[in-house]
Amino acid sequence: MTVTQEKLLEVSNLKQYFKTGRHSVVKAIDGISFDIYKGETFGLVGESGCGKSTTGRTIIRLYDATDGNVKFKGEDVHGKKNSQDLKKFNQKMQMIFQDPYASLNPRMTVMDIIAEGLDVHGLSKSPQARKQRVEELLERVGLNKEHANRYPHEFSGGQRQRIGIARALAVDPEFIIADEPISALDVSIQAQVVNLLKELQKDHGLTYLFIAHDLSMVKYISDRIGVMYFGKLVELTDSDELYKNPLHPYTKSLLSAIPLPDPDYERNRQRVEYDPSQHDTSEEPEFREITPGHWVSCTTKEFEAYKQELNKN
Amino acid sequence: SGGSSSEGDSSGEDTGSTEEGTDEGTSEEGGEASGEQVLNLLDTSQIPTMDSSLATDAVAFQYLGSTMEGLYRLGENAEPVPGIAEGEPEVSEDGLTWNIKLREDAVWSNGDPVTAHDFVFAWRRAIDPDTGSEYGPFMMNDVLKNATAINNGEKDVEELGVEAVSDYELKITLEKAVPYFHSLLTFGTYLPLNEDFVTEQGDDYALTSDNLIYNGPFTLEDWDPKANESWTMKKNPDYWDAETVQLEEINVDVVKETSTAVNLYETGETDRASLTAEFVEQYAGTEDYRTMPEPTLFYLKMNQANEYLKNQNIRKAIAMAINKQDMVDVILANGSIVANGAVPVDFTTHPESGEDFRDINGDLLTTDKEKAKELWQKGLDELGVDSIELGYLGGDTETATEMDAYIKNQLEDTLEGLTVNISSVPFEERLARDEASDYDIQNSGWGPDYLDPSTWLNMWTSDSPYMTMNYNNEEYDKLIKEANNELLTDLPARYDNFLEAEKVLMDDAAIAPLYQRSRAYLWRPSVKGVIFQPMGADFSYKWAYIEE
Amino acid sequence: MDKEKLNKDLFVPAKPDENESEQIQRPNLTYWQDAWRRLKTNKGAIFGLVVIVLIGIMSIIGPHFNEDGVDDQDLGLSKLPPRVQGLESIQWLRLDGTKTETYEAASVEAAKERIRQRFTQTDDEFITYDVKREGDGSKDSAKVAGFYHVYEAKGLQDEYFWFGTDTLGRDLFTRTWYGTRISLLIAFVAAAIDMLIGVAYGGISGYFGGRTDNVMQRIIEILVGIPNLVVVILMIMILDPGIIAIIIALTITGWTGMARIVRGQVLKLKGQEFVLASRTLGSSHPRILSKHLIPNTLGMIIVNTMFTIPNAIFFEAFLSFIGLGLQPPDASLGTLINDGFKALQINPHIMIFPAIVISLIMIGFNILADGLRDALDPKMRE
Amino acid sequence: MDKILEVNDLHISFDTYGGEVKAVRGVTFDLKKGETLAIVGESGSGKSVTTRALARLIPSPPGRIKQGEILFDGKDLAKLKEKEMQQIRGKDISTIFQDPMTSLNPTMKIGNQIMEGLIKHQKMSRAQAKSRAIELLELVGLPNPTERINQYPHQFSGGQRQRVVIAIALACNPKILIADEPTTALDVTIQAQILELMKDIQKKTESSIIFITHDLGVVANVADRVAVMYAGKIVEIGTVDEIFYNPKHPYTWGLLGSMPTLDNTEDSLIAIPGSPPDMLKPPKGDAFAPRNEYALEIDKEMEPPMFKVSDTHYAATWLLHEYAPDIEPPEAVKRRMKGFAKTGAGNSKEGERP
Amino acid sequence: MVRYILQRLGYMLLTLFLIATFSFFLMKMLPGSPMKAEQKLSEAQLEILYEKYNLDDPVPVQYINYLGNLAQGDLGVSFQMNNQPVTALLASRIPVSAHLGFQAMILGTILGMLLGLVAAVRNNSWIDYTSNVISVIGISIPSFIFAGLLQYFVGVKLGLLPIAFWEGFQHTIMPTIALAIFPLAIAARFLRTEMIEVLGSDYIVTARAKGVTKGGIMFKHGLRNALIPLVTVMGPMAVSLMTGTLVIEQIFSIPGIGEQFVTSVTTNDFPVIMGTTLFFAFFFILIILVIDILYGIIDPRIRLAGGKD
Ligand SMILES: Nc1ncnc2c1ncn2[C@@H]1O[C@H](COP(=O)(O)OP(=O)(O)OP(=O)(O)O)[C@@H](O)[C@H]1O
Ligand SMILES: Nc1ncnc2c1ncn2[C@@H]1O[C@H](COP(=O)(O)OP(=O)(O)OP(=O)(O)O)[C@@H](O)[C@H]1O
Ligand SMILES: [Mg+2]
Ligand SMILES: [Mg+2]
Repeated sequence: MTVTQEKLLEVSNLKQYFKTGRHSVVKAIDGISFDIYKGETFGLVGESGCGKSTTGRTIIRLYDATDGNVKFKGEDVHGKKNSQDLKKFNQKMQMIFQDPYASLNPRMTVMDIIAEGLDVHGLSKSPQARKQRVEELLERVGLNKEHANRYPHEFSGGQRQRIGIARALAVDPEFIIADEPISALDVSIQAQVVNLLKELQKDHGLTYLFIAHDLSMVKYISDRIGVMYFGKLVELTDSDELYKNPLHPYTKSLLSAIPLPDPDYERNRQRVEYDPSQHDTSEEPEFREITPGHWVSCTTKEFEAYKQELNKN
Repeated sequence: SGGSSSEGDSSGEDTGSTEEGTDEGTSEEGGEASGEQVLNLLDTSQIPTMDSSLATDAVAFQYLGSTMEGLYRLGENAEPVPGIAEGEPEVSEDGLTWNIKLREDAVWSNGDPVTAHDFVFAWRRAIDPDTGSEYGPFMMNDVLKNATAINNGEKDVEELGVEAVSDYELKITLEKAVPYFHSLLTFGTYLPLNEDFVTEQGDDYALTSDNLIYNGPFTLEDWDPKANESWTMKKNPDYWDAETVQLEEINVDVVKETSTAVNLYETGETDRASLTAEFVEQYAGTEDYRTMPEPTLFYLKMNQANEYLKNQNIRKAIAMAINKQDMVDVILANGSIVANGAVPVDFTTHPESGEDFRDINGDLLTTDKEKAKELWQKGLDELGVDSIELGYLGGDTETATEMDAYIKNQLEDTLEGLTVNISSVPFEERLARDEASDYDIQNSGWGPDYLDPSTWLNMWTSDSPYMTMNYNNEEYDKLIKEANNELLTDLPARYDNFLEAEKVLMDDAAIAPLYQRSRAYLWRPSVKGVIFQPMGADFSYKWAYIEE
Repeated sequence: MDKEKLNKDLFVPAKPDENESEQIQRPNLTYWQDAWRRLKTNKGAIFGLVVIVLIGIMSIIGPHFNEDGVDDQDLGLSKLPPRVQGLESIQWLRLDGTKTETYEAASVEAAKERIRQRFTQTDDEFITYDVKREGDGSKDSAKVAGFYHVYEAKGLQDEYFWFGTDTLGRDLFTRTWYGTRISLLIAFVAAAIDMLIGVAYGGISGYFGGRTDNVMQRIIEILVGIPNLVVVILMIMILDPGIIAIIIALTITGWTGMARIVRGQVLKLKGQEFVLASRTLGSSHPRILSKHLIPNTLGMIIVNTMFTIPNAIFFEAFLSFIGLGLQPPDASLGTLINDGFKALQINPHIMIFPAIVISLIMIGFNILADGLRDALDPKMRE
Repeated sequence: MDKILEVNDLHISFDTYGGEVKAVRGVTFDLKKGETLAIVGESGSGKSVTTRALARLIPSPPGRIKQGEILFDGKDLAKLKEKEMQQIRGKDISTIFQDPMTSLNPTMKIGNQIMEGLIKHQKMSRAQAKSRAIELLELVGLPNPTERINQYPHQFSGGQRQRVVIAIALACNPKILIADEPTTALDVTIQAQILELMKDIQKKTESSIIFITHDLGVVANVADRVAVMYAGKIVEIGTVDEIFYNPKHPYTWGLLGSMPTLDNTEDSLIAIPGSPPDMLKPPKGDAFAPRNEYALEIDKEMEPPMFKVSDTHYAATWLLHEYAPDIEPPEAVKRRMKGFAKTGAGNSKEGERP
Repeated sequence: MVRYILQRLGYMLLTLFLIATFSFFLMKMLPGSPMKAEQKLSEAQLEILYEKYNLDDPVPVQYINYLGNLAQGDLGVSFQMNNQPVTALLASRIPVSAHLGFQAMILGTILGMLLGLVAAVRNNSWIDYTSNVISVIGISIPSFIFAGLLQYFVGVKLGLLPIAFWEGFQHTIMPTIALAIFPLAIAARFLRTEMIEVLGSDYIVTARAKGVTKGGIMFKHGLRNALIPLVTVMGPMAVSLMTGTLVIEQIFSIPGIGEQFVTSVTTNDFPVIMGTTLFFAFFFILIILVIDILYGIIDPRIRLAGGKD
């Protein structure tokens, strides 16, 4: 994996609030900042509903950000207005959706689904070229060209997710947001998809934002991981570091809850419960770097405590 | 409708009277009334108004006629018989001044006597432009002195040619010696109104039966047109001629659908149902079936602004090409008769010979397909064309679509090279097109407003407001003008002028007469003495009774 | 199981099979071609289609089955009952060219008299009687059915009017099929308007939502609020009555129901992930609407069209009734039914045949629609 | 332990336009009192259908139990009348369904949904049922139960909904609780809470649980015994240790291999290639053969019978036949089998199931 | 909620105002005049009448006057029924139509729903097919034919029910049945389709797993969830049924608003046309609002105050 220090995506102080009633607002993401470097896989974990998908969707402009900004290759994503620029941007950044079935139009053939990006951007010169390109993509994701004439419901979950991946790849993106691409899949199939993603990254130098709540998978695929809790980023570091030295209590709780396929381990597992009230409430927590590359949301007091904790190990 | 008396078919026990006609009852005047004297009737529409100044249509005049009494009322054979008037009017020699004595025993249902002032008030009200009456000016302009000027706002209503010489004597001054004024006096617009009552009611006058008083054979009850579609007439005990009236009660319901009416008749809930052609087949052979001829004519108007219709031969060919006999027998099937002139049968008679207008002039424009073809060819040659396309503005009767389809077919079949394009449009649109002379051929009809040939013939003069078909014949105009002016006092000569005018009209084939309408009814055979009237109200129940 | 019987040679690693069994070769079809293929395999839908096509064909060739034209009148042949060669002997079908009437009266003779009155007024040469109940003299105790052999009475032994004739003596068989032609045309026009205007309007309203939606919905309310009748009469001033006027009248408000339904569906669908996916690909709004949203509302669209069609057919009849519709002697199923209704009790044949045809059309359309809905849904494959 | 449920040679088919879908093709297992049996297997392998059949909840048509018996309390559930079955459902056999998002009635207050069963089976009054419902919600760890029973499902998060579903299933203290992937939709923290809860309740009420999942981590956590299903059949069944530390069926190997571990290194995961067979036309021989890299020629010809590995451990693969070549499980699986020695289960190749 | 309704009512006023405006100007373009004896009157006489009824003012002036009167709740007086106030006319005619329409709606909906339910539960059985045939016939045969047949057979032949008029409950039975056929057909068809889908959903299985009986499944769990599409189509239908139907009112001689309205249009009775139009529009918009509120009641997921759409 070639991780350069070139920043591909810079997210700073991003906020996304949803109005749910006249006076009620859901702060789905509430001021998060992180960078993604070219060629890496950035994992985003957290419990259900903490704002992971919203983050992904806001980055790709499915939502207009309430505040903050997103820079892709130095350009502000949300500032763009004209449709030509937008199209170009849409070509470079792509998304793979959480639920592979829901993300495929049930009334389109796989051929048309995958070729949609080609059609939109006028990337294929002729129907033959289009067909050829689709078949190539199908093979690339491990399906075969006979599948092009079928409909989404005729595929297994893993195959569906491959179609979703092929669709994203069709426009030759540089950056892919994978929003829980495997949660809806069977274990044996999860492996297929994860292997495929890794392979593609190797071959095409892709950059991923990989969203999931299954930590073992995230750990396996990511270079760095951000942990979200209630719309905020609480910890961010290398994936190995995160597992070795989790600092934020929520991260610890999350790690302790991962079930492992080992009955012995499971019999003896101790789960750590996270209690948000355990935090020092004397001041607003800030995102601080404990050791190089290891960031945690904490107050000054906690900051010191975390530092000590790290030093102990 | 409760309390119906008639039960089931009374076949068998009834006398097998052969001639079932309109005036059957009156021929045995004062016949035996037996059984409950309740009549259950249907009408096809709500009474739009019971204000005699505002009334415009047959339904309103029907119930005004039954509940109110004017100076005269139409009796048997459409002869005016005295109502509030006591005897015949005294007419001055020049025919311009009419003096009428009123009976002193007539009262309103609130007890007030009916006086000459009531007539003066009513007639002034009808012609007053502030009343907004439509029939007031229509019936009075050029008839009553100063009526036109008053209606135009040029003179005061007090100047109208009517005054109460005393409570029971009325003096009427006419603009012209209108020979049919006597029959006009039977018309609803000329009914009296009780000034005190009308003023007291103000805007509410005649909105419901509670806001009305009566001086006629019956009183009206439970009438509220905005809420109900039924009402009742009760015998008026205060009516001056209450002795003659035998019916105790007449219940009326509005039923527009013929099949519903027939069903109600079948179950005995009504004593009368009017029939459309579809039902005639079923009932024609029964003793309940009766037809009532009306003096209503239907004809084709041919617009001479059209270059083809300007040609007399073409018009004549069209008028002769339609098999009218088949049309009345099969399509209408209700007793309607073929019309071959511009004035209906049994409408007016010659003042001297007493002969019917129609009998004197005979058939003027009859079906003759061979002749029609010949004339058509001649017309085409004169025009130098071999085919003609004409628009046809459809009629508005219930059988209109069938009728129009038939006429189109007949014309196209008989007259080679003719194409007829029907456009059937809603009534209002048809009127608009008529007024704008925006048609080639139009199927149209006319009912009389008074008993005089002029009601049929005035409208075809070139300066008539009804002349929308651009017909212009000086001779015709002259004949009619004479009849309406210098000949007003020489009635036989005047009548001859009308006869002559009709001949001119028919010879020009200005219009193509089609048929004279009849209506088909189911009448309970036990109901007798109902008089059919050719104008204004359709029926008079004053002399009706039930004989079980 | 007896292990001795097992062939030891088979216990070797299997050679990998190259052509996996799951790969079923399938022709290269677009969605629409595929839908058509699926439709063809649906027996019900094909039956519906056949019914409609047959009726469609009959509407073209039916009027030419005999020499009688649409407007060939002969008042001498007025209101003849239906008569079909070969079916005359089947009593209950009542296609034997007789008119029938049953009367109850005090005695059989009185009932017969009543029947005579009804048909001929005088003689009973062409009437046959079927005494259902002998009377005992009391009211309505006897019941007699009379059959009047109209064709014989009129000397038309060799004539056969399959559906009978109307008042003007026109052949109803010819007119029914001719009317079918016009009603089918109106049905298709109504469906087309629904599809074009209703779907587009509803789609746009639902898709853009917010203020656009609010305004567009209010416009619909206004359109529905203004009385149709006023608008329709106004149109006669501008246009001459006829098919064009009917189509315009249908166009004015016919589509609002569809628009509301499509809007509802689109509101539901537009947040679905496949729509978001298309947006992330940079698809334009028209593309998302036409490729994603509308195809997924087709089921509802079809169901709704099923209600639009009869409504349109009878709306036309209503227009004709008030004078804006077809001009005589043209006819549609709606006007034929309207006319026939007036004579329902006396000459039921005038209404019955058009009513049967319209019901057949509707049944055909309904089964076809159900089939179409299935066919358009790829999940229903197989 | 007493057997509370015995399933013998169960066959279930669906009649579809395309033909007969043989969803379950001869499943045999038993369930003992107080134990947890986990059923694992790929999507579409027939886990849900099998368990739904136990409560006779197969939609019919198109589904039908073709063959086999389900013995519960001396009664064959497969042959019971619908009315009698209604008495057993919810009371003796409760089910938690796969998808919490859709298995609650969206237009009914959740309180009523819980109370329904109580009123029917426990003959409680509404008031009693209500207080019991509140109690149950408390039990499944839902805060503010008194208020929340008056809310509708959409006002609950996925995890909360799943807890409600569990509360409904537990309402009548069922003898058998069937939990069909109750935690798949949840994140790990909530999943862990729910698993603990279920274990607690089981301890208290001595009920038996059939737990369906394809997450082997969860299986390791909850199960006493494990059945592995593939293409409508049980291909391996045994105690949890036997399955994890001494798996015999190549499909089980595949499953175990595809799970990443936290200490995983760079090498890619072992995915099972291909996809499961079409149940419309199940292949001749071993259904898993086309995806099995260890397949033998005989797999293409003949279905393997159940071979006995130990008294509690059976597997249906020809690899266990004496003629079969010795084949080692893949490395990743072996790594997991490290703990095997501790359990001391025998590694026997002989002995078909009697 | 209250706020939302107020907001909607605000829109409603705006919409009504627009409808009044458009209708007014369109109506003024209708051919002919409201004078009944128009054909017989001369131009000069017509002008006098126009002046009397303020019909000679420029249309915008008439419009302003109309709005002024409208704001005071004065709808003017009828031309056709001389001087009868339109408000009183509507007040006495509408309840009749509404009563009939309501009864038909209830009858049609309930029977239709039963039919649809049974058909859904016995999917693909003879009951299902029968239900489908009834639906198709119900939508393809116009109600006046049923009315005619009912009147003839039930009223005349069997003498069971009164043939016409509006004089008590008995009189309402036949028109109600005739009118109910169409909503019945629609309700049956929509409910069947939706119910089949609902019965296949997971929460129905959950309910069965609890041991809920068949009836409980259908009525307590199934019905409510299948109601949304039904409400969507039945709402506007309720409006058209309850605002009077020309043919049924005509056949059964019922003094309702439907027939009155057609008469008013064909006779250019402007005040009645306007009054009826406004009432109809008001009712329609109101029903749409009610439907939207009902959505929220039937399905708690559909929030009323939805900010965005
Ligand atoms: N369009 C929206 N309107 C209102 N609230 C929303 C909207 N989208 C998301 N939310 C809310 O924002 C929060 C974050 O949602 P999001 O989908 O980002 O969570 P997530 O972390 O992706 O969870 P999961 O793991 O379940 O996918 C949730 O509370 C959700 O209810
Ligand atoms: N109603 C049905 N009609 C036709 N086939 C069905 C039906 N229900 C289930 N099946 C088939 O039965 C088979 C087994 O399905 P089942 O739901 O038991 O799988 P599962 O093991 O529970 O999978 P998952 O892990 O996805 O829940 C599948 O092939 C499925 O297609
Ligand atoms: Mg998400
Ligand atoms: Mg399952």
